[in-house]
Amino acid sequence: MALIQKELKRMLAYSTLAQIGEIAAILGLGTSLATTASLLHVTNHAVMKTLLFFAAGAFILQSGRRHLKDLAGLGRVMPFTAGCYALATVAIMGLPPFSGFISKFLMITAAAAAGRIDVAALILVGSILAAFYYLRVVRILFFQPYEGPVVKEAPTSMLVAMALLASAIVFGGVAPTIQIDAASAVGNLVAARAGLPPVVVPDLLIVWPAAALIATLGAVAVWLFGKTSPAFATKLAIAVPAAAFVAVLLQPDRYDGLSFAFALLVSGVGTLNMAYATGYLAHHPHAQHRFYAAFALMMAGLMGMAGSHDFFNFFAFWELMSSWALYVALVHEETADARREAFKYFIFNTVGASFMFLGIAMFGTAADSFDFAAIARAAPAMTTVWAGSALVLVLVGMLMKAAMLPIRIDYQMHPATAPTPVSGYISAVLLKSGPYGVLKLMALFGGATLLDRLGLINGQSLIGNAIAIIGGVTLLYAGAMAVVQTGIKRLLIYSTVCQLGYITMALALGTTLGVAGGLMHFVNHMMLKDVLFLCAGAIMVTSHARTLDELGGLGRKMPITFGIFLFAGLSLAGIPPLNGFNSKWIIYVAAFESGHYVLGIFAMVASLFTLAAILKFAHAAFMGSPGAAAEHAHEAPATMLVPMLVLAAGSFAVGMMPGLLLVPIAAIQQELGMVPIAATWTGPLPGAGGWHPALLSILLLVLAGIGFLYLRLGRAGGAIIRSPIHLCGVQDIAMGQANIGAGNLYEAPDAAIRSLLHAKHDTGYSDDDTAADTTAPITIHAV
Amino acid sequence: MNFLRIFARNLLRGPSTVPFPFGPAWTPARMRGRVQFKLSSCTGCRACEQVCAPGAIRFDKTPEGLRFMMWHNTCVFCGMCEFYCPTDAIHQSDDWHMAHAVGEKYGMAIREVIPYTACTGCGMKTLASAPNPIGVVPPFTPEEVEQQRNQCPACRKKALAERGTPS
Amino acid sequence: MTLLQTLTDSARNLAVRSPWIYRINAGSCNGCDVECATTALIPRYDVERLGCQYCGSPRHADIVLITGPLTAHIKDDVLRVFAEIPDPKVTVAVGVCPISGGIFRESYAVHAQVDQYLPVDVNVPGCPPRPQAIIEGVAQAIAIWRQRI
Amino acid sequence: MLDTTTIPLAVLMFPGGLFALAFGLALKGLDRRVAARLQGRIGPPLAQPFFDLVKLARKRTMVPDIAAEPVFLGAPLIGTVSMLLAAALVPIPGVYAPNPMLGDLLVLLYLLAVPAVVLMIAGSASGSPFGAIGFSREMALMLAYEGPLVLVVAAVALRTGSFSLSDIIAYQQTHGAFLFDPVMWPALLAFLAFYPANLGIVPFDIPEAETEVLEGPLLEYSGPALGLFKMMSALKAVVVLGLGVALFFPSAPDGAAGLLVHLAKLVVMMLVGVTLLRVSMGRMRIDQAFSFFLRWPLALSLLSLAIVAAA
Repeated sequence: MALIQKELKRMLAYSTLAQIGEIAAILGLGTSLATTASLLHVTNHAVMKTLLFFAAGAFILQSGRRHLKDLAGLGRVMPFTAGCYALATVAIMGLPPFSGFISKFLMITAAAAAGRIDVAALILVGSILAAFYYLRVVRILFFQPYEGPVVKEAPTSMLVAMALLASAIVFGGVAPTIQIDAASAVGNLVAARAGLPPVVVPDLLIVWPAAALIATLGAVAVWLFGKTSPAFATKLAIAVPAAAFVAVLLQPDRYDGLSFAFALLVSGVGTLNMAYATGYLAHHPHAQHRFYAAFALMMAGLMGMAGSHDFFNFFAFWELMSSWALYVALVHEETADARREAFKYFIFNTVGASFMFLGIAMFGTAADSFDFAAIARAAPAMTTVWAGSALVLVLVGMLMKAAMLPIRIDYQMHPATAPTPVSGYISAVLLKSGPYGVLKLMALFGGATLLDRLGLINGQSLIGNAIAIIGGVTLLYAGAMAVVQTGIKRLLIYSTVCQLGYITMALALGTTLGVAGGLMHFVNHMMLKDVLFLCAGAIMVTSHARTLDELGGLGRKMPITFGIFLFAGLSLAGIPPLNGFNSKWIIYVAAFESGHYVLGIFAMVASLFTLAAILKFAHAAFMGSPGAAAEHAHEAPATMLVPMLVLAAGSFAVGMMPGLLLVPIAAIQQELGMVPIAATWTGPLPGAGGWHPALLSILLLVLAGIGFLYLRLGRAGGAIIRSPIHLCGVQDIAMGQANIGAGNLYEAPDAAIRSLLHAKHDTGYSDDDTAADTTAPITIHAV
Repeated sequence: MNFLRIFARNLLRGPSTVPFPFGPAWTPARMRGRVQFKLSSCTGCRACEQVCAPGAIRFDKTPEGLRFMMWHNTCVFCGMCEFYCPTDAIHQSDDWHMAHAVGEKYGMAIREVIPYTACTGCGMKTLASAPNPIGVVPPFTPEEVEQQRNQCPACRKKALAERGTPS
Repeated sequence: MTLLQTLTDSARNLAVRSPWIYRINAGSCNGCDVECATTALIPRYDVERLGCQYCGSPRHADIVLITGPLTAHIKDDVLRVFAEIPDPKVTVAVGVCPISGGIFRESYAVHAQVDQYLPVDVNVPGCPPRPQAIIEGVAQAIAIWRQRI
Repeated sequence: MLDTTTIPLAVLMFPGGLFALAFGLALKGLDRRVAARLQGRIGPPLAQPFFDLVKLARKRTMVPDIAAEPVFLGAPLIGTVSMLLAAALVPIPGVYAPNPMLGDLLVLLYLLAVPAVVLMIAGSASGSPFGAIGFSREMALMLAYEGPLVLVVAAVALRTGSFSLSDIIAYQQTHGAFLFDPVMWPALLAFLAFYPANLGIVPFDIPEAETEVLEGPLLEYSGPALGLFKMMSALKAVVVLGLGVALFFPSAPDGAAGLLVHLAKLVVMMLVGVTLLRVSMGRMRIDQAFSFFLRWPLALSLLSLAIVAAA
C-alpha cells in the first residue's frame, strides 16, 4: 500500500503499519529472544518514525506542499531537515551503522533461532519493498533540481528536536549495548513470568578497525568542510584513504593474511582513485564533496569488512559498503539515467544482501555466536540441510555482489552512468568483495567441516564445482557481450564481469594452483581494470562523449593516456610477456590440471573476446581517423595522469617479477590451511611448465633493439615524411566520414553474437539509444 | 578435380614463359610496328597527312623542299597511312622495340625533306614526283611519264593540253 | 670507406632485383591496362621473373606504370596519389596517351603530356604496346632505378 | 637459475633468430616459385623475399599525418620480435628442446596471437579506412579460427596430460605419432583448416586482400616498417608449421639428420597446405570464412575433444 501512496504523510502512515506488522510477527514467536528483539525494535522505530514525521511536518510547514512530486529538490533548499529525513529513512530501512540495523538484525536472528525461516524471509521481503518507497522520497528530495519559490530552513526549535532524535539514532547504532541491556532486562522479566529461560543476546557491537574509523570520520569531515573551504576539503579527501592505508599498515595483527592484503589494496587503490577523482570532478564541480564523502565511506565499509572477525561485523560493513554510501556516489550526476540506474543497482544490492542476511542469521543461531571460529567449530554439529542451505544463501548473496549469475547480467552490473572514478573503483575493488568472501567461506568451511558433507565429485566439493561452472559460464557470456557493446563504460563493465568470472572460477577450483591463479588475477585485474577506467575517464573529460561512435583519433592528442591504455588493455587481454597473461596462464593450467578442461577452454576463448573488446575500444577512441571530438581534445591533467602511471608501473613490475605477488599469496595460502605454491621473489611462475616472464620480456627488449636498427635504415634519406592517408586520390571525403566507428566493426561476429545472445544495442544511456540505431547495417557517421 | 590435372600438366610440361628480356622474342608476321618512310618514292601528295588520325604526320614547306615529319610517340600504329599511300612510300615494319628513355622523346621521329627540283619546262621549283594520270586516253607511255616527272604542275597541264586529251 | 662502399653497392645490387610495380590509370581506355595485366599474370610474359610484383598500395610501389592521357577530371587525384609514393621511384608511361595524348591530343578534356606534371622516366609508345614492349620498358626502368636506389 | 647460457644462443642464432628468419624467407621464396610453376610460369628466384627485404630497407619511410607515430612504427617491431622469440619455443625433435623457462604450449599459443594483434593495431593506427576495415576483418577471422585451435590444443594436452611441448613429443615417441593415431585424426583435420587462416593464405587472407582493401592494414606502411611485416609473416610460417610438426608427427632421428627431416617436413607441409591451396582457391568473403570456421573445423575439433575425453 505504501508503494502506491502519492502523499508524503499517508505513505509514512502506511509504512508505520508495515513496521508494526513486523514487530507483531516477531512477538508472536514467543521465545525470550524474540520478545527482547521486538522491544528493541519498538524503541528504535519510535525514534525513527517521529524524526520522519517531524521532518515531513517541517517540509509541509515551509513549502506548503504535500504530494511527493512537488517536494522535488527540497533537499537543496532545506538541507538540515532533509538531511535528518534521509538519515531516518536509511535507519528505518535497517542499514548500518544506525540503530534500525541492530534491531532488525536481532529480530531476524530471533526468528531464525526459533526455527521460523519463513517469518525471517517475510520480514526481509518486507524490507526490500520498504526500500522502494523510502528511497523514492530521498531521490525526489535530493537529486532533482529545485524550482519554485524561495523556502527558508525550518525554525530553530524544530531543528533542535530533529537534531536530538538524529543523534539518538546514530548513538543507538554505534553503541547499542545500553539499549540492548535495557530491552533484555524487560525481556527477562517477561520470560521469567512465562517460565522461559533468561534471554542471551549475542554481542551486536560493530567493532570499527582503526582504518575504517579514520575513513568514516574523514568522510564526515570532508562533507562538512566541503561547504566551507572546498580546496582544503579536496586535499583532506585525498589524505583520508592515505591515512587509512597507514592505519592498516600499523595494525597487521588486526587482520588475517588475506584480509590484510585486501585492506592494503583497498586503501592503496582508493587513494589513487580519490586523487584522480579530484582532477576528474574539477571540470564540472557540483557537490563533489558529497561524492568524496560517499567514496570515503565506501572504503570504510570495505576495510571494516576486511577487518571483521565475526559474521555480524562482516555483514554490517558489507551492507555499509554496498548500500546508501554507494547510492549517493552513483547518483552524483543527477541525470534521469543516473537516478534510474543507481536505483536499480541499489535494489539489486539490497536483494543480494537480504539473501546473505538470512544465511548469516541461520549460521549465527545454529552456533549461537557469530564468530567465524565458533561457527567453524559448530558446523559439524549442524544438520546438513540447515548448514547447507545457510551456506548456499550466503554464497548466492556474495555471487550476486560479483554479478556472477549468468542471467540478465545487465541488471547485476553497476551502472555506466556513475562518475568514472567511482565506477572504476567499483569494478576494480568493490566487486572483488564477492570472490574475497567466497574464498573466506571456502577456507572456513572447507574440507571436513561442511563442504564435503554436501556431496563430492572426483575429490572436489559439489559447491566448489557449482561456483566454478557458474564462473565459467558467466565469463563466456559476459565476454561475448563485451564484444558487442559500444558504450564506453558499458564495454569495460562487461569485461569486468568477464574477468570476475575468471577469478571466481579459479578460486572455486579449490586446488592450490587455482587459488593462487585466482588471487594473482584478483590483483592484476584490480590494477589493470582501474587503469582502463581512468583512461576512459580522461577521454570523457576531454570529449564529453558517452558512446564510442562519437570519438575517433584521440591518440595523437592524448599520447600518454593512449600508451597506458594500450599497455593495460593488451595485458588484460592476455598477451604473453605482460602480467595479465601470467595470472591467466596459471588459471588455464589449474583448470586443466583439476580436470575442468571445459572451463579451461571457456577461459581461453573468453580471453579472445576481451581482446576483441579492448581493441574495438582502442580503435574507436584513440586510433582511426580523427572524429569531431578530436579537434579540441587535450592530454589529461597531471592529477589524473599520476594515478594511471602508478598503476601502470605497478602492473609492469608485477609482469616482470611475478614473485612480488606469488610470495604473499603463498603466505596467505599457508594461513588458510592449504598447501602453498612454490614461489620465490625472483622465481618463475608456479605449476608444471613454470616459465619466467621476465626472461621473455628481456629477450623481447633485446630483439626489439636489434629490430630497431633495421627500422632506422629507412631514415637514411632524412626525416620521416608525413603525408596524408591514401584515399585513392579522392580529396572531398571529410575526415569524419572516413572513420569506421565502433558501431560497424566486426560485422560478421557481431551479428552472430547478437543473434545468439539476442542482445540489443544499449549503451546504458536511454537518451542515447535513438542516436545509434541498430537497424542500418553499416552507418558511416557523418561529422 | 580437374585443376589437379592442370597442375600436373603444368609441372610436367614446364613453364611456357617466353625468355624475352634474356632471349629473342617471337614477333608475329604482319605485326604493325614502327612506321618507315622511303623518301625516294614519296611524291608529296600529302594523302597520309590527311588520313593520320592522331595527326602524327606533318608536311611543311621549306626552301629546300617539302619536309615530311612523323612522330612515333603520337602514332597509334593504325596503318591507315600505309593503306592510302599511292606510292607505298610509308611502310609499317614489325619492329616493336620502341621503349625509350624520356630524353629521346622527341628523337623518336622521322624528318625527311623531299627536295624541290627545277622544272624542266619553266625552271620553277617543283617536286620530282611521277605524274599519276588517271583516265587519260591513250594512257601515258613510260617515257612520257619519265619526261613529265621533273615538270611543275603548270607545265604538265600544258603538256596534257598539247596531247589533246581532256585532263 | 671502401667497406661501406662495397656494402652499399652489394646492397644496391640485391635491392635492384625486387622492383614492385604499381599501375595508375589516368583515364585510359583500359587497352594499355589489359596489356600491363598480361605482362604480370599470364604465364607467357611472367614479369615476376624480374622480381616484379603487383602491389595494391602506392606506399609499396617502386616502378609506377601510368596509362591514359591524364584527363582533367582525374588530374589532381593522380598528382596526389603520385605524391604518396615513397622515393626512389621510377615512372614508366605506357602507351602513347600519357606520352603525347595519342588520339586525344588536342581534346579540351585532356592534359595531354603527362610529363608536364609528373617526372616520367621511360616511355613505351604503342596503342597498346605489346607486352614484350612493356617488359622492355620495365627493364629499362629497372636500369634507371639501379642508380637511384 | 637453470643453465640460461643456452637461451640467448637459442633465441638469437640457431632455432630462433637468424636461422628461423633465413629458413622462413627461403620457405616463402620456395612457395612463390612452386606456385608460379604450378601456374606454368617460371616464377621469381628462390631468394626473392630476401631481395625484397634489402630493397625495402633502402626506401624512405612514410607515415600518415593522422597516425599515432610511435604505435604505427612500433607495431611491426613488436610483431616480428615476438615471432623471433616464438621460434625459440618450438622444439625440433631430436635436435633442440626448448628451455622450460621460456614457456610451454599455452605461451606459444598466445604468442601466435601477437602478430594478428599487431596487424590489427597497425591497421587502425594508420588511420586509413582501409586499415580499419582490415582490422575489423582480421578480428572477425581470429574470432572464427581461435575456437577450433583452442579445442585442438586442449585435445592434445588432454591426450598427453601436460602442456609442455617436450612432454608431448616424448609421449608421441612412445605411443606413436598422432598422425597415425585414429583418435587424433579429427584434431589433425581441424589443424589443417586452421594454419592457412593463421598464415593469411589466399582463401583466408581477407584482411590483407590486395584488390579489395588495398592490402588493408599494410596500406600505409612503406620501407623498413613494411619489411618488418614481411619478416613477421615469414617467421610466423616457420613457427606455425613447426608447431604442427611438433603436435602431430614429431618422430625424427637425432642430430643433423633430425634437423634435415624436420626441415623436409616443414617444406612438405608448406607445399601441401599453403602453395597448393593458394593456387587452386579464390579468396573467400569474410562472412563466408567466419561461418566456414564455425562449421566443420569446429565440429571436428569438438569431436576430437569428445573422443579424447572418452578414450
